[in-house]
Amino acid sequence: MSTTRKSVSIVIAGSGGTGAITAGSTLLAAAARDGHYGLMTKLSGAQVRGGEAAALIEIGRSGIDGPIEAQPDRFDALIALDWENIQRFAPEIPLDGDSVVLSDPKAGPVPAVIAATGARILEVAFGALAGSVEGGRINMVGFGVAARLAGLDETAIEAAIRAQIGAKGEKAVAASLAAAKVGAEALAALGVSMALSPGEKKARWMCSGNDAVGLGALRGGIEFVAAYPITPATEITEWLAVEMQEHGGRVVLAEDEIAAINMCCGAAYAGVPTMTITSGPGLALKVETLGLAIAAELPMVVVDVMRVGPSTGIPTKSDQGDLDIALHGTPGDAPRVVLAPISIADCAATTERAVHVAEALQTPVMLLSDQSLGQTQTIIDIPRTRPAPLKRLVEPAVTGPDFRRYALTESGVSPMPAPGNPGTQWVADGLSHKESGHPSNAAVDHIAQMKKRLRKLETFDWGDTWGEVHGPADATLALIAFGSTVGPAAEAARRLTEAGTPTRVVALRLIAPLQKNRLAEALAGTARVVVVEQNASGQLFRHLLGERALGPGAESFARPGPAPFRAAEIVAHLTAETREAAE
Amino acid sequence: MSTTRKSVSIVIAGSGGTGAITAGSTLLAAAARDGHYGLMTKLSGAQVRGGEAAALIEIGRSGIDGPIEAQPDRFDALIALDWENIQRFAPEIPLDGDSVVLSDPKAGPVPAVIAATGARILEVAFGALAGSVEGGRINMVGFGVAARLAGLDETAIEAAIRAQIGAKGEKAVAASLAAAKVGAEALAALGVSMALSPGEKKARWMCSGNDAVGLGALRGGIEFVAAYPITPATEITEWLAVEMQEHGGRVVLAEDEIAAINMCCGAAYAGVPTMTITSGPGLALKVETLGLAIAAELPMVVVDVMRVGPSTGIPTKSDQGDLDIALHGTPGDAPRVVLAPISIADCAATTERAVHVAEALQTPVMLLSDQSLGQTQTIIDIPRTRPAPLKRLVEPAVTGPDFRRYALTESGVSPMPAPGNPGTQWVADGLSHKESGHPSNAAVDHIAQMKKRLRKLETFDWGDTWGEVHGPADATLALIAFGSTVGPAAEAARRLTEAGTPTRVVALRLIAPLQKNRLAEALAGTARVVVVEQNASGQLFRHLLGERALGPGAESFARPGPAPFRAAEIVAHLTAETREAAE
Amino acid sequence: MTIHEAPHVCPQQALTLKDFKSSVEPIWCSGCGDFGVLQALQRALAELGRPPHEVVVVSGIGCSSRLPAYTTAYGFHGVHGRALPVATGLKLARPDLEVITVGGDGDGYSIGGNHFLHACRRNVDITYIVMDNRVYGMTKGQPSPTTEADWDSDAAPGGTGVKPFSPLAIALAAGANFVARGFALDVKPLAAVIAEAVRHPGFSFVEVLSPCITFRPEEMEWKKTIERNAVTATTDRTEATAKVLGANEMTTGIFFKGDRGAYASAPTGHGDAEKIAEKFVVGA
Amino acid sequence: MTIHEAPHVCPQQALTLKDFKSSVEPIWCSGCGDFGVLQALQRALAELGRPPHEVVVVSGIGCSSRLPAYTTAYGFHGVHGRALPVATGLKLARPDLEVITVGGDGDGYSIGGNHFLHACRRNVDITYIVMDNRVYGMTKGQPSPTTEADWDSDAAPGGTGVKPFSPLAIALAAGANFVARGFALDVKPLAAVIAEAVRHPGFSFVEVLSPCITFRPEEMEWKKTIERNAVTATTDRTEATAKVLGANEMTTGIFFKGDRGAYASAPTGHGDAEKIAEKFVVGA
Ligand SMILES: Cc1ncc(C[n+]2csc(CCOP(=O)(O)OP(=O)(O)O)c2C)c(N)n1
Ligand SMILES: Cc1ncc(C[n+]2csc(CCOP(=O)(O)OP(=O)(O)O)c2C)c(N)n1
Ligand code: SF4
Ligand code: SF4
Ligand SMILES: [Mg+2]
Ligand SMILES: [Mg+2]
Repeated sequence: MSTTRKSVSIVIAGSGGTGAITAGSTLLAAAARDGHYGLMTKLSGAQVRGGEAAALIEIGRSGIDGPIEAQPDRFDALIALDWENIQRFAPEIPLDGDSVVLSDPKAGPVPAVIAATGARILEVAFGALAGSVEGGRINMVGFGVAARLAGLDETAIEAAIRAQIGAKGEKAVAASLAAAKVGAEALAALGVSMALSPGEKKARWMCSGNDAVGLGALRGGIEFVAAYPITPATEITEWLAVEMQEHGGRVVLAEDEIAAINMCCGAAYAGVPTMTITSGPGLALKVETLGLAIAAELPMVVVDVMRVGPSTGIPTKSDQGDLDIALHGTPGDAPRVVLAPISIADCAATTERAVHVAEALQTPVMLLSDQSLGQTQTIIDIPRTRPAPLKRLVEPAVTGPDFRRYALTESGVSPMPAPGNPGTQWVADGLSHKESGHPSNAAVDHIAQMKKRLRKLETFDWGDTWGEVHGPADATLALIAFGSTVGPAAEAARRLTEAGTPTRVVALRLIAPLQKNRLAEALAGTARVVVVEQNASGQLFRHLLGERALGPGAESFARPGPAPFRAAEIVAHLTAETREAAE
Repeated sequence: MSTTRKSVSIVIAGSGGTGAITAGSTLLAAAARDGHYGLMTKLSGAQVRGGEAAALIEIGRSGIDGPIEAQPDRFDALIALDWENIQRFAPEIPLDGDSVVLSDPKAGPVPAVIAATGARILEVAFGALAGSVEGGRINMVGFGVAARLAGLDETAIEAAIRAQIGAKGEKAVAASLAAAKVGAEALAALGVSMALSPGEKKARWMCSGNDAVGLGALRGGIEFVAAYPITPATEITEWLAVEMQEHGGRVVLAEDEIAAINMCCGAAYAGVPTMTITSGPGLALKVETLGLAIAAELPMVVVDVMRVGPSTGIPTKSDQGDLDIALHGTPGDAPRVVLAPISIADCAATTERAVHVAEALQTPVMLLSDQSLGQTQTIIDIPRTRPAPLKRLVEPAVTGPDFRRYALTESGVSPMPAPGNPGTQWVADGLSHKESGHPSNAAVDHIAQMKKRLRKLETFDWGDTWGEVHGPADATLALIAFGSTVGPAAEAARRLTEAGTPTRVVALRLIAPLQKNRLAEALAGTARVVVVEQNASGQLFRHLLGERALGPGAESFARPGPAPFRAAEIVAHLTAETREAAE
Repeated sequence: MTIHEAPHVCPQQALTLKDFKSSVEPIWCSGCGDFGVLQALQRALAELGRPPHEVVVVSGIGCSSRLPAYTTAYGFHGVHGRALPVATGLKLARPDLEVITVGGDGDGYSIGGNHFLHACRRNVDITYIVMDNRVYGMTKGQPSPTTEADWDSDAAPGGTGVKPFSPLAIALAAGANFVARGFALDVKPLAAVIAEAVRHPGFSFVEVLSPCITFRPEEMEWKKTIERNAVTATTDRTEATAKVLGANEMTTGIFFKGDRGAYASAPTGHGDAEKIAEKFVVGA
Repeated sequence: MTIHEAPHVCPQQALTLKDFKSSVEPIWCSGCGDFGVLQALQRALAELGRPPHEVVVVSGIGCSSRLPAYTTAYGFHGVHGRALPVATGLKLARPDLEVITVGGDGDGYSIGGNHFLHACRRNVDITYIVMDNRVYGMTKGQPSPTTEADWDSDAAPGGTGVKPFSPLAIALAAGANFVARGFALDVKPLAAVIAEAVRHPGFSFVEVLSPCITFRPEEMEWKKTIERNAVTATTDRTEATAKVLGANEMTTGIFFKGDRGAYASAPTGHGDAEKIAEKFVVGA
């Protein structure tokens, strides 16, 4: 237990008010400053506030495999600041005989569910140690234990404490530093270490996917946001509301989700790049107007941070069950763009791209994120490439009475001058219409406009938006995944490849319109294709089948939330001898 | 032009206020009384009221092929009461060299678009003839012309006039009889006849699909209806509101579609069979709550009478583009029942079945009708079989603290006692829940309840609900269709069979959960399978592919509204030599 | 057991608050005003004397909307903002039940505003209790339609700049038949108002000031600023509106008791559907 | 041409009604009150002097909502009931434009009721004209929230039994800054009210009694029962409410002119997103 390692996974847990999450964030911040990657998932109890909480953290891997994009299979250490309600979290904190549990005997006996894992139990007198420091809090003692366990350096620790706690004043910083120090010393006295091999110190990003979506929106040029709060998407709205204070632009808190998307319709018509932000139940309320935006050709980005459904479901947990409604949730045929970021890092660029595409194609673009991408805190490389900007076509070919807003162009994109321009007055309409925009019941007009809207999406040069392929050229197994499932699938592929089955991950970013050729290329040469996704019915799998994008032997591995996907689960599924016949 | 025929197709058209539709309805009523089947489609202009109108009618076929279930390929006769705006309707009134046009030279020259069809133009002085009768109206002259052209008998004509106009008093009846008589005489003088071979006089139904859905609802036991008006579904709500006056039960006009389905949730919870009624845009607004009803296991029937989308589209025209949203339009995985009547006659039984299934499985049932089924008036055989009633499971296994509303039974159906019963208080919840109904974030509870809800649908004995097969046992070609497309597909199959390609129609009624085995049986032996549907993207085709219910060579023939499917179009598509490769 | 009739079980003895207390532990933050509303409701129900199984408590989504599971009555925890239509359907389908609707200011006045308007107008015999904490608690602190224009939050830094509206004034304008304001921590008087609201025919609306200790801790000051029962009920809508608009917004008490008849219950019983089917028959 | 700035073209000569008349032929039944409203709006716009390309007319779905295409202004014919949020987004994104919202009683008070409430509260500088015919015309005659309780129709045989509400009272309660009632067939006075509504800052609401000749032919009698301009505007909300509740529901005129400041327009211009991106950077 004392060799250096490429990563270490640590849980810090405690009851309401203990500050386990703050301790976790500080650990992540310290790891970043010490040159490591990292990933932190927050768990909290059913109570709105003040309930028990746990920070699930993995740090390390710098200079080895790149950023950490999936929860670990197991945790090396559990730092239990106390034991209140820990059993609720137990299924999400896999421990084993190689794990250590650090707890305060004063907090009571180790719960059976934890003891049963076989983890080694070590005692740390969190309470007494915190009491030994002026203003000391047990969470910072826990932080000190964790930081020393991971072998993080002093400067990084101090910098992280200053970054996290500095706003509370020098006294609080001093107390935290002191508490961390007694924690570190107590750990040292126990003689355990899981010290990381040295990290590569360089500038990285520390953010969540929700933050990154916000940044992508601003980079893309979003100026008007209308939204109604909903977990786990609210943070994007809040991030934008705060940042737009300085940056310019506006966030309107709408009375409901329907109002929000209709406000976006108004802003889009007015000539302004616009976005609305929601999660499943809110998306359901938007689909009527989404159809209007498609029919009237109004650009906007509709962000859906997926959570466990159906209905209210489990608002704080991740799932990928909104793909169906994102693809098909409007009455009538309304072909659309559905983009999903393939990692937290990709959230910024894909959102930026979504804004460009919406503007260029004058159509709503669905951006499918999920709770796991959105709310996980991560340390990642700074994304260096950004999508090339695209603009709305506003210059009309003719003005005056012959101006036709919905002219049947070859590209399917017609000029969309904004109000204020003389001679191009037009009426946006959800009724079937002629090129002029005037309502028409005639089959010939209806079908011409339907085809035009499809043509826009089909003839657009999607470049490399479609997705990414990772893994060996000689792969025999291909895993197709999207969103937060890409991370664990990629980790599983790495392991399978190491274990002798060269495995590739095809990360789909442009889910619709599906780029079948690119997908076919990506699958070329593989003998087995498995679609991995976090929902009950295999929604991506069905979509790909429906588009005839999969061979007859393709398999589905679909499993709903709330439990996160871990690489081990995917590997186990793929290597199980008694797999049920693909069906 | 004077031999008797198995059917005759006649259009009666006129400008606002002329009464073309009344004339058409009277013709249909007379045909019914003379022993014929019939079908009448109404066309009207863009104006809300008072615009031009046309009644497109086919009558006959009694004792030959059974009821008429598709619009004819062409019309034998156009009775133009005047020419106002007829060009708007022209694409929907195919005429050819064998057609006759009966018009009044006083109404102006025959429009070019009509003349160009090559139809034979005959003159009838509608105005003068109407003027020759005290209180005579030209529409009834037109009716007289049409009735004589079809060779309907005097008694039937008189009975029809009495049935349609009787309420207006004996004077109006007398005037109509006289007007019809002068019309008939004028026709006789022209020496044309398209007299039908004698019909088999017996009791039949004359109704629309919307009426039949209303009847099915009452037969099924619906007691509470909440709806918000929307074309082309409003008539069901209005029919029920009127009939429930005597029958008992209540229709509530909700403030919007969301309120309507939530009212149904309340009624369902209260123990009462309930229904909501809408069309595409309204369905879009209901999908959030549909997810709640699925998650909380609340029985209800959700009727969607499809119209042309996306968005407001063409409200008065038919399309089958809501299948996607009906199947997939909720966030999260929410397995559901989607039923579609396969003919106007089937609307009653399938609606009744929908109520039973909803109650038995404690789940919403989507009933997908369409404008064509809903608003077409028809004369059909009286349906003789009705589905066996099924009831809600209300008797709890245990009462008191151990009562579990969502007990994990083998069938997936758990007892649902209504409020008022002591000892079984439970809370309906859209949050993921335990067997008790209490919220739970645990994966084990969430997944157990997901599986239970799926199990209900999968283990239920669907009997023959899945669909019907028509056509020869040795068919080499199978057409799969649903809703109003079944009629024209069946007619096309008859013709193809006659022409030497034995063709079968597989009419899918239970679209989800798909009964793959039954479908496979139905397709057995055929070499070619084509899915025919009235939407742009082949939604049924994609659904069947997604469920792996089709072989690799299956083809899609999808074409959106607003133009109705005609058998000739389907035959042409199937026999075209240069079909594009199936894709 | 049939699904339609409520077998009215005569309580052997008077009901108490405890008869309405369930074993489910509230997820509310300790100190949340909603505890007071829950107690007041339980007290009122006990006083009203209908046994728990004849009562249905309906809600939407929000901290406050978690209430139904905390009573022993039948309950419905629906989707966000739609409690009133659920309650409407329930009551119209089963007029024999006592239907209480509860929720928050976000649930009832933001997303649910239309149903609030129309429930007032329709005047079905249900009672609606809103736990107004002037914030979306469940989603961690965004401004609602009753939040002060200058209340600072991440979602609206510096405040929305939008004046809150008065739900009481809106209820009066839309036709509610009983309009009152209560305070969550005044449990007994609140219980009395709720009981009276339930007894009053038609749509009864009780707005309850219920502090959110977590996101609006300053609301704990309401204890001091409340003007207790400083109003007397009138039967005149115009007068009541003037009182609402004129009074301090911390004034509790019953503002209005109207005399509109409740929305009529449906004709019951089934006719013979086959008689109706005969209307389709021609040519017989 | 950029998409943001409205090149304000100074009209060479005064605008007239004709400048706002499009070549699209209305689908309205001849005799429909909405023709009068269209004319009054065109007149008002001419009087206001903004050229058609600086005006946007927004609507939902219904007979009345067909209006935008009948003017030469920019227009938005959205989905049913959502005109006000569209107008809100439009105006907030482009404060330089004149935004007029129109629709029917079904669109605005039934399905759109929540947006009506919140538009009044939010007080964005737009004008809302409702053509109230007390019926859903487009769907062929069902009762709306302003329909008399006893009006018979297939959808509600014998009437809904529900008292109509007063949209003016609701607008006042919810915070509208200008509240008036007009009559469709009094074109000139209506035009004057509309022009004043547009000039008034914040959310201005003009309820127009507009007969549906087809489904409510009896409404043609309104010509006789209208009480023309029988009210004087007040700046006091309570007084205005009393006037609305007290007055004959056929009284036209301006009831209320408030002094709330309109919802503020957004900070314009773009900061540098890369400055914000730097906040993500650690370990540098
Ligand atoms: C359709 C939908 N939109 C948004 C949400 C997210 N959401 C849950 S509760 C809530 C607001 C709750 O506020 P309030 O009703 O005042 O209740 P409180 O928590 O303050 O008691 C919101 C916006 C949701 N669950 N569903
Ligand atoms: C979501 C949705 N629900 C219902 C409809 C059907 N619909 C169209 S217009 C209308 C009512 C129109 O009434 P009103 O707004 O008063 O306008 P009017 O026709 O009377 O001018 C309805 C219910 C629709 N188009 N969309
Ligand atoms: S967040 Fe506020 S409203 Fe919600 S439980 Fe806590 S104190 Fe109550
Ligand atoms: S139906 Fe009524 S509201 Fe509609 S256009 Fe005709 S008269 Fe006007
Ligand atoms: Mg609240
Ligand atoms: Mg109307």
